[in-house]
Amino acid sequence: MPVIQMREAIRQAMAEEMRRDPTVFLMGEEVAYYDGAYKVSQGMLDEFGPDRVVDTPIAENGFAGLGVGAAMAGMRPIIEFMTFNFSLVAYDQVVNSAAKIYQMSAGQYRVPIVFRGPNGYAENLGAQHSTSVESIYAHFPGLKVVCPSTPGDAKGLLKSAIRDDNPVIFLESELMYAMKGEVPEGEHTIPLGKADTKREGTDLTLVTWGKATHACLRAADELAKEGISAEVLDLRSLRPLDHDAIFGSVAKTHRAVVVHEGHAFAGVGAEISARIMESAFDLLDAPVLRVTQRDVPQPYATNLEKLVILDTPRIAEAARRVMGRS
Amino acid sequence: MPVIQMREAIRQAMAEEMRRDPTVFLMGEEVAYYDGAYKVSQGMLDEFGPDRVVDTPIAENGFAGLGVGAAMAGMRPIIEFMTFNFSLVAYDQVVNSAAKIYQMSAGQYRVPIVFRGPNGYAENLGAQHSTSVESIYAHFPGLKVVCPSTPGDAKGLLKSAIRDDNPVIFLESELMYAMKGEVPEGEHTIPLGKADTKREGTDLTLVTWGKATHACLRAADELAKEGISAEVLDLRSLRPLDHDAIFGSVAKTHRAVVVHEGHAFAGVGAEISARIMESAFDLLDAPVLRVTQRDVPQPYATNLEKLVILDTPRIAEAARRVMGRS
Amino acid sequence: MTATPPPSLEPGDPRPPLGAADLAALWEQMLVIRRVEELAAKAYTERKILGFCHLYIGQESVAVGAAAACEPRDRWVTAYREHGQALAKGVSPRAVMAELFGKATGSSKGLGGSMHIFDSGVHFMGGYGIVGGQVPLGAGVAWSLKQLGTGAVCLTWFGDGAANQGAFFEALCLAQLYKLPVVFICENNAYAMGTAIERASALTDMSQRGLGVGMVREQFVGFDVEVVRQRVGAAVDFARAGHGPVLLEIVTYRHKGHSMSDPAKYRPAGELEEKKKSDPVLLTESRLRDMGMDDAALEAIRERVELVAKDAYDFAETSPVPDPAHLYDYTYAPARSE
Amino acid sequence: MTATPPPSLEPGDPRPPLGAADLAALWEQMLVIRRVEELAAKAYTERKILGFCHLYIGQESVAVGAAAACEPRDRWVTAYREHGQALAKGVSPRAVMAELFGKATGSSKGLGGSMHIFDSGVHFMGGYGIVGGQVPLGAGVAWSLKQLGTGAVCLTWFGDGAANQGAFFEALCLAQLYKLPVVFICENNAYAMGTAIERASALTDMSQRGLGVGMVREQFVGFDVEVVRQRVGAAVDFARAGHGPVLLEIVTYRHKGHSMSDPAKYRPAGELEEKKKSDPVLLTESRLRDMGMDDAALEAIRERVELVAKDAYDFAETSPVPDPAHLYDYTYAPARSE
Ligand SMILES: Cc1ncc(C[n+]2csc(CCOP(=O)(O)OP(=O)(O)O)c2C)c(N)n1
Ligand SMILES: Cc1ncc(C[n+]2csc(CCOP(=O)(O)OP(=O)(O)O)c2C)c(N)n1
Ligand SMILES: [Mg+2]
Ligand SMILES: [Mg+2]
Repeated sequence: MPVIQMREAIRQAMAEEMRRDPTVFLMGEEVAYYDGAYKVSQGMLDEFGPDRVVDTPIAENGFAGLGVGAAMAGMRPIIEFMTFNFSLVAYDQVVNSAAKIYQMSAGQYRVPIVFRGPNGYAENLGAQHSTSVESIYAHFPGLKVVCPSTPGDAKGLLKSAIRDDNPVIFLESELMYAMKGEVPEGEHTIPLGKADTKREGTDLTLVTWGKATHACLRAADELAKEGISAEVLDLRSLRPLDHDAIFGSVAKTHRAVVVHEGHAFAGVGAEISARIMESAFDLLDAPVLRVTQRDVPQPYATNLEKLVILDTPRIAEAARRVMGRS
Repeated sequence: MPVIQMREAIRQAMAEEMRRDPTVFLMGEEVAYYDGAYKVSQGMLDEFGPDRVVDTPIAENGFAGLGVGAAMAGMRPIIEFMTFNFSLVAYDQVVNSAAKIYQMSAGQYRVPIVFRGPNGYAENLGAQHSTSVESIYAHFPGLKVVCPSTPGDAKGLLKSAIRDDNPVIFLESELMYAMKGEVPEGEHTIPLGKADTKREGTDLTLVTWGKATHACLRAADELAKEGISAEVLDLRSLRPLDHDAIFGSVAKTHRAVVVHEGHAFAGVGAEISARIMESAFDLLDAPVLRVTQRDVPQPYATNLEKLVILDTPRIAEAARRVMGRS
Repeated sequence: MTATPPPSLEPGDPRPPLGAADLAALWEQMLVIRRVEELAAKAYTERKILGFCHLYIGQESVAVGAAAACEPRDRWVTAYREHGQALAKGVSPRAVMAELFGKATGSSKGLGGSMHIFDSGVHFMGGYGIVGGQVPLGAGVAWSLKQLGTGAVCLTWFGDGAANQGAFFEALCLAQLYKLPVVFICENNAYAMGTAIERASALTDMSQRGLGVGMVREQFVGFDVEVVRQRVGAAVDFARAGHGPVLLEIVTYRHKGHSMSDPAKYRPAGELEEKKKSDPVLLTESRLRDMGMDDAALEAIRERVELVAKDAYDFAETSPVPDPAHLYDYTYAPARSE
Repeated sequence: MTATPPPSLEPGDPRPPLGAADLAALWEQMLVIRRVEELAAKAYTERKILGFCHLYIGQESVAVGAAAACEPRDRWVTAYREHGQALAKGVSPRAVMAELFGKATGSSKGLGGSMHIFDSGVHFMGGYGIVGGQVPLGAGVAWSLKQLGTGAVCLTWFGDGAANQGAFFEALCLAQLYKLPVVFICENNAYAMGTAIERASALTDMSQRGLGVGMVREQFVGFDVEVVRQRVGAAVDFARAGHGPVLLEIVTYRHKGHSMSDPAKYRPAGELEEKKKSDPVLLTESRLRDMGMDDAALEAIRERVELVAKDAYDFAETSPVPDPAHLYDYTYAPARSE
């Protein structure tokens, strides 16, 4: 299987869907002439032309809403937020338009749209450029929220997202665009709402998604040396959430740590923890713990930033705690 | 003690603080000449004049940001959102400006601002006018989030919020503006971050806030008839969260149900459930359950709306479940 | 689209003038709107209609004149004061009234209510409740209409108050940049809730917002349904010809409060009475008389309208409420093959 | 404020013209900005500065000319390309450079970085990273300046790209309605990232956005620091006099890429070279020569600047990183009495 970068996998998904369906188009800041702020859409303007790979002015609320209207009227937009930090100015269009039109119209208008772009912190970008948005979108019924951790998953999930008739928030990561992985050529779809066990284990489950999956895998390596067998469950979709996969893994391991970037408070991690309690309380041998970013706005200085973000030692430490080993 | 309406209590808090401190002012849509869309600011224009009770155009992102700038430059704005549904267009200013400026400036600029207005559903307003926003704001460090359940609490908490040097999201309810209660005259402040036990009980704790408190009290009445003694813990502040009060109550009752309006998924209820698990797992005799609005956009028709919103029977039912009685 | 678009709309009437029968048909439409809303107001006081209910009474000439200027394939996107637009665009009075009653037979099956009327059959693409939020949607609809080569135009409606919203401005920027076939219609009915336009904006001809983005614009008074048909016609033709968007501000007046719960005390004494002199329904009625229609002919129309409105009311009243079994069916669209 | 404000700014120079010494001081400021940024660019390639770093090189005349038109009590609010504004407003080169290095001695103690420089001592109220998001803040600062009777004006800076943002538009609406003492300065440097202004907006004189809200506006070319001082001076005087806000678009050009990571391949061949002919630093240098300054005098200034820039670099390099013990201290402000 070809090994390609995450950005190429995302591009492949978009380009293939655009070849397959003439109503699919990509719109966002710098996606066309500049080849994408992070080169995700490199070369796409050349292939598809300026009507289908469309540069926008800096008007996120406007072009998010434009995308929703275009979706209602028969096309399938992919709206790129240069980063999801900037989606906050478009929040109303995503939450009040995209998520609700299918319901308000009692099913007369579908909103097949994908909002995609990098989510969360990158490095040394400070407080306004480091927001993780999963919980503020996954909170709302009507939206689907997806967050891949590998190039292969990214391609398969994005193709499904583009074909889905509902608004999908597709969360990427600047720090992962260059990550390489095996990606099937051509048709390759992964259903939304299905988690993937990225590593099997028996002692505890690390429930995670996106970039944090890799920190979990590293932590699992470390834990293995200590004789702790950690399963790493990559949710891939946050809404719909693969409840069965979570339950199944916890039924096996009886212990779980939820690990994610972004803030803990009313985060998706809290949801997972609460759900595990609600449905698997009697199976639990220890409380479910969470490992997340610290509860402060992101500082610029490297030494502080390192303290704030997720890291492998903190994950391992939480794992040890639920194992009663610390 | 005088018994007054919630709207009067809120007005009292604002007017008293405005008399006390000439830098406090109220700004929002229809707050002045119209006396407030829900008559909260009735008469305030007459007393304070148009420079301190200020009508705005429909430009929430603009005037939310204007408020933040005004706060940085030495005044203490109270920004009214006619309802918090409309704060979604101002989300960026609240999350990226208000919440982060103190940190980005390393403490050089404080942002003493209150954003207030009704939150959540009222009746038959449909999907775009029924959003509960607590989780999307409480998620972010830098914001404080307050949600009173009685006129007395509203006055005491709002006065504290206005005096606080941080941005405070103050969540009211259209359906509670006419609710009456005892409200101390003159100076009366309640510290942010302190929960209040609205009813003592020994068998289980209903953790709640805002309007849902009253549904919990009704449920507790019903449960009492069945011999179940429910404690009703009204959090009042969601950020900072009164961890000690939650822990203390659960340490006593060993059982909890978290009850709130708005959606469950990554809601503040999930946070509380996760925290109880994290810090009181061994004290729990049953899993913590959540009772919230159903996971659909709010429908208009009364019969459907009634199925979606929180109600007393569902709370009582969850309480029976954690008591092993159903 | 390489030629520079004309700097302004063609003056005058781009269409052949209306005969008496045509004008009578528009008058009838205006009457239907008025009577349906009057019955809705009655139902509201009886608590058969709940929530917010924003009446269009006084503004009927705008929606009806615009509809007369459009083709059926044209799309409309609008705000929450949309009973008039819905009816003018062809949503049936029954479906509108049943929606207000929250019934399963309503245009949105009772899920939407007064603010969220949708009817895909006549390309009525929704009433929306976040002020200004629908304006980018209209630009987006126009995007697809253009790309799909439909030849259709999107009319995007909003109020004077909405013309202060960032969403509105961004939609103008985008539509002008991409030369989208959209006509933005700002209905300046003098108030946004209790705020008179002069108190909300330094510049009160909202069509001038177009100057800031280089958009062709025009302001005119819209009590006369024929004038509306002409000028909206000119705008729709402009957009359909591929010249790009147009921003119209149509001066009108609402006779009722902002919503059913607003006593409208903020109006200066006498203002309403003064404005009622330009009541569009009366204006067209007297025009019809001038054109030779007699009392009997007018009365026949009135009676027909009465039946239609009454029928809508009865239909709504006797229709079933939505079936709770479908509560979860409208959160996510299933896959098409399912 | 009952009198109608003048419909446009006073033409010409509202201040006495600058003598050679004064102009040399402005030249020196421009040089400081340039040299500090050149050293910052070097530090960036050495990975001593991280994250985003947007250079102002080529635009120095704008910030320096504006500062020369302002009083110390005036407030500035700006975007992320703000090293130049920060230095012009009086933030010390040391504090700026240390902030870029993420050091405890930086203007924001290393918490903010290049995009978030703040210095309350000189009323530099922040660099912000959400395009357009700072514009309402500037209106709000002006609100307080007016209500508190300070007599100060707020300069609110943003780019040509930001002039498509709803936040910008709403701020214009509010400022004009409330007649706030704010001067909005749009620095049109021809690009928003890789997007040339013609590709982002149908109308490319962004000052014309003011027409849509009735705001006094002006566009001018800003390579000449004296012109900037004059026209910003006229605007600041207008706002300070209580006439309300002004929207200026100042045409300029950035010599470097959007940020340190942008090779700026989107520029047409020869454009940069052409524009460098109006390099503001060279322009003023030749004016000084015309005024009679000799090589030695210019060289003396250059050397002083070199020392200042080098000192800032050394200071930044040798300063300590922030103390992690204070990590949680800047999320919430404690009560004043604490
Ligand atoms: C974003 C937002 N802010 C505020 C409101 C509350 N609101 C509903 S209608 C309205 C007035 C709108 O006035 P205008 O745009 O002139 O339309 P009209 O009602 O006159 O038809 C306001 C403030 C809202 N629905 N959405
Ligand atoms: C809301 C938002 N959208 C997008 C970005 C990414 N971005 C950063 S700078 C920039 C270009 C801004 O151009 P302009 O306003 O002309 O300022 P300049 O960089 O030329 O000084 C973009 C798109 C952002 N920071 N914020
Ligand atoms: Mg209006
Ligand atoms: Mg620029």
